[in-house]
Amino acid sequence: MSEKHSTLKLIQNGLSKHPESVLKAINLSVWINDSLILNDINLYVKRNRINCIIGPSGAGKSTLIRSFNRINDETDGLRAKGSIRFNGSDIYDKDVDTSWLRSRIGMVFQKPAVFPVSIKANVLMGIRHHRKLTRLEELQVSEKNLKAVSLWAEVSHRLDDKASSLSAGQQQRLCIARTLAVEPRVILLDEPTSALDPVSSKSIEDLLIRMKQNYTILFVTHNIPQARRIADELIFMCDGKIIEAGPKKQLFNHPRKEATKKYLGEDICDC
Amino acid sequence: MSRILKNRLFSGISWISLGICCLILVFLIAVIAWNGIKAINFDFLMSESRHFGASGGIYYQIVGSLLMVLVAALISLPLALGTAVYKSEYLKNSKLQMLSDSLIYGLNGIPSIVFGLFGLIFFVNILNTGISWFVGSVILAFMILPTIVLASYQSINSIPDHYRESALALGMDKWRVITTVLLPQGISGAVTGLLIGLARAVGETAPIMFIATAYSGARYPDSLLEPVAALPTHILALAQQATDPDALQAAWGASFVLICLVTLFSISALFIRKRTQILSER
Amino acid sequence: MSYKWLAALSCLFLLVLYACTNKESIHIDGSTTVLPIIAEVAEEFRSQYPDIRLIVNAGGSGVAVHQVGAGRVHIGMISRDLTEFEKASYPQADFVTHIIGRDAVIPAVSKYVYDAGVRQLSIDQLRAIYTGEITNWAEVGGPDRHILVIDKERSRGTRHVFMEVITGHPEAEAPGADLVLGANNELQTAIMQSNSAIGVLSWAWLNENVRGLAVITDDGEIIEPTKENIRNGQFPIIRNIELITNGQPSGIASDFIDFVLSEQGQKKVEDFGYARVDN
Amino acid sequence: MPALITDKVGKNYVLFSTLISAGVIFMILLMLLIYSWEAITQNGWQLFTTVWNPPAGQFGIASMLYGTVAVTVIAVALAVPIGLMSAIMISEILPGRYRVMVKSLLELLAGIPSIIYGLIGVAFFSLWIGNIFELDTGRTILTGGILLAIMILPIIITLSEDAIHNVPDIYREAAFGLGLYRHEVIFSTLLPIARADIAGAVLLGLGRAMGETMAVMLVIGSIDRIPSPVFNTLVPGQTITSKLGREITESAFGSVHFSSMIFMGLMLLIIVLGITLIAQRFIKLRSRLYE
Repeated sequence: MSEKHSTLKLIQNGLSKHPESVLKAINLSVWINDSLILNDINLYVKRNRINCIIGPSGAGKSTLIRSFNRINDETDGLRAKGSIRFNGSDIYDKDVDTSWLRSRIGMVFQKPAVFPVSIKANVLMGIRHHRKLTRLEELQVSEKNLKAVSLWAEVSHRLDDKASSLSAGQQQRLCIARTLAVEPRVILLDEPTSALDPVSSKSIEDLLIRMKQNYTILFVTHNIPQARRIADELIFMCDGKIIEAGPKKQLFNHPRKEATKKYLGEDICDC
Repeated sequence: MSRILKNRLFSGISWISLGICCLILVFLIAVIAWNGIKAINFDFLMSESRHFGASGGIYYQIVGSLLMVLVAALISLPLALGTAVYKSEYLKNSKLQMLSDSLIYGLNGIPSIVFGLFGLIFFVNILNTGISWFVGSVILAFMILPTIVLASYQSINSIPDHYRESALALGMDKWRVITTVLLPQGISGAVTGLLIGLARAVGETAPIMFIATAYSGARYPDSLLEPVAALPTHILALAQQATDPDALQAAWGASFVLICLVTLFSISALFIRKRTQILSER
Repeated sequence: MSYKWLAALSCLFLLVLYACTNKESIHIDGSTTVLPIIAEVAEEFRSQYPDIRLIVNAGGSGVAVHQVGAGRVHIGMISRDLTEFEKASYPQADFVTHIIGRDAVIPAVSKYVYDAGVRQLSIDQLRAIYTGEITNWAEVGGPDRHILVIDKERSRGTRHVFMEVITGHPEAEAPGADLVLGANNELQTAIMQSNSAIGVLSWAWLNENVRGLAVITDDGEIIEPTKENIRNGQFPIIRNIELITNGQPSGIASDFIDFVLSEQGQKKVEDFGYARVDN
Repeated sequence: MPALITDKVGKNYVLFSTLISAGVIFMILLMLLIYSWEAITQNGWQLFTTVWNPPAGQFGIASMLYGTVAVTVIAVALAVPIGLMSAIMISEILPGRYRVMVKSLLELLAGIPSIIYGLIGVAFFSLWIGNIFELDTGRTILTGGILLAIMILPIIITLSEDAIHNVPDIYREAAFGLGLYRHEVIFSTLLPIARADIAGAVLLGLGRAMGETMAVMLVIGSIDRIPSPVFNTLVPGQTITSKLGREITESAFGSVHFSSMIFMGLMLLIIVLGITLIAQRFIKLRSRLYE
């Protein structure tokens, strides 16, 4: 009962009050075993844009993005303060169903983690737990989502092969496909191309640019040229804090902070 | 909704399972400790058993058990070290490697009573040794061999190759390299394995009950070919008369002492492993 | 450094081993049935001759015969007759038996059954119970409970004697048995833990909770399992308690057997509820 | 050239130790084979009948085989669900700081010698079983099975916990990221990935249960009979190990009786060795599955 109620509330609030920002963090601080990882973060994620979090390693980018769908709940010794609002309601509310939340806010990780089952079963892994599918629907869902990640042409003739037989780039696109299959609103991507070769990276970048019409994308990278290529909004993080955030052009051309200029220009961070 | 219910059900079952395990553990430890401590006093530990073990103590049982496992250690340690060195340094054929793995795991998997049968046939009957503590030691040594071989093999094999190469480059021959570079590292692994093995051996009943232990009157053995008393077989004899409260009391006492010995060996193993880990990290 | 340490330890150990004074010692091995009395007499013997080592083991009759035959053990306690196979296996051995006492094989029941009125059974009733014709205590005047028939392991001498008396064949099957156990101790425990059991025990194992039954002979005579009846041979199920040696015993072995047969030893035999053999 | 000599001696020493270590297992197999030969030639297929009556020359081991299988099946059937759920609990639900503590406690449980399980079995379990089911005697096949289940629990828990815990976190996160509930994450992703190792753990537990002697011998009742109906485990029975433990020393060395018992030992050895080696294969697969 309560889950349904709160879900309804989330959607209603979201539609009425916050038209352009889907997801926002308010005064968010996170500790792991008493060491402060995120320090008072305030962040707006813009609808149907590629929001790109950038910063040196150890800046807390991953911890931040992992807070948005509460995948951090699994981390031992982690403690969070503040709130994250999805369509206006706090996702850290006690009666929020994390499973529902994660199906609305999908996530793709650094290393492609395909399950040791067939390609098709990988695509259906999430969705088939959320609702019953007929065999026909299974095929339709697989085709639709594999097409969305431009993988259909490569694998349509061998959907029942082991997913581990794909190349790393294909595996990562498969991971995106199975995230799409759950029909999320927001997709979080945590350095999805850092384990891939340049060609595969490029195809994923193209994919993201196409996807932003239908989805809100929050993207973490430490690769500055990549951010320059695909980002709409940039969020520069360093040492657990957001140093500067705004449209890409503004940050690259007229940064307000010296640290931002230095990092984006010379890849040196001295904050 | 039903997914949430399933998840709750699953959590519930998991908690119950772990709860059952903990209950069993607590029950076992409580029973042994509670009954055991009541039975134990200085006299019990230091005197000879009398009247089927129902009165008197378990001094010679402790002596016999320790004697057997310590000699077993002396027999198996050099064998195991040699095997581990050969496996790590000389055996390069991958087929033979696999065979040796299978043999070691196989030996480890042999049911303990089969060791007893082997001892009965080979030593007591064919070699006509009679019931002898030394035969018991040999059998226990065979039993703990795989544990020690694996532990020392792992620690020798984990030494990076550049140690071997730089030692060889200094003009040492292979055996020098083994004794000066590899064995000092391997021996800590071997001792850890040995202690784990001893923790198992000291509690084993089936391998020694036909071939090594005597019921009463066995004290310090005069020769290799005499029986001794031992804790596990003593507990067996007492367990068979479990309704005699005196015998049962003595059985709990002996069990408690046995568990203490097992724990002592295990904890020493843990301690040595910890210490060598620290050393090798330096 | 570790090797030196190890080597030193082994040397020390061997030294200790050989430094042990070589006392004269004799070894006795055999069945658990004969064990209690011999163990007890041995304790007494040891206290009188502290210089002599006397090791008593209960490795089983088969092991004992092998060891006596092969000369590894001086005295064997066996609870069954030697098999032809064993006699043939040790052609050089000359097995000599020594009767040291007489033991009554007494049907014993749980206290509950005894208190409920079962005090005696006839030979026929015993046979019927062990062959499975009688399965309820009510049929022999007891409570309405299933009879838990405890048989002994087939190789046990006690069983041979008992089966011989009730069925006429020492190796007879006991299709009525629910449980097979070995040593007297174990049988006693099982009878005590149950409240509807019957088994056969030597007198020494009867107590408050495990009660012996009187046996009604075929002549209709009721014979109580009392010490007197066992001693004077009245009790119908009796066997000899025997030791075996390889050839006529000599030295300490002979001393020990003499000690068992002496007044002091026989008194012990009697304490255990066995009948003495010296008169 | 003393250095050359020590090199030679050293090499011979390690070779010799290896040959001894490897030889033991063949020696044991050989001995058991030689001494069961008489039973095999004398009895032939009669060995697999149900009547064991040494004086009459009948040596059927079917009852013992039945008992061994029965106690093992009971032990595994009880220990695997409880053990696996506990392993999942320790690895996936319990906070990490308790994990080491719980696992060391379990290792303590694993270190208790089997004879002590036997003592506890005689002093408590057989009485409880007798009372609960209102039996004449609590020395039953079920009692043996329960005791064995407790004995193999630590093996199954520790090994399958390792297996589940060793599944890389990326799979957990990927599955959680798709909006799966914990039980769905565990059953549809973690367990399939850890399947081989869990199978190995179960097989090792099975092998251990099958070869265990002391605990079973004291509580099983030792009657050479297959119960009727066959699934009635609330009656006394006999396993290969308990039979050997009780009767081998009573038989005359070299007789058909002795030989038949050794044959049982050989059967047990071959079955348990087979299971152990298969289990080891499963466990070694792990490193190849990912990375």
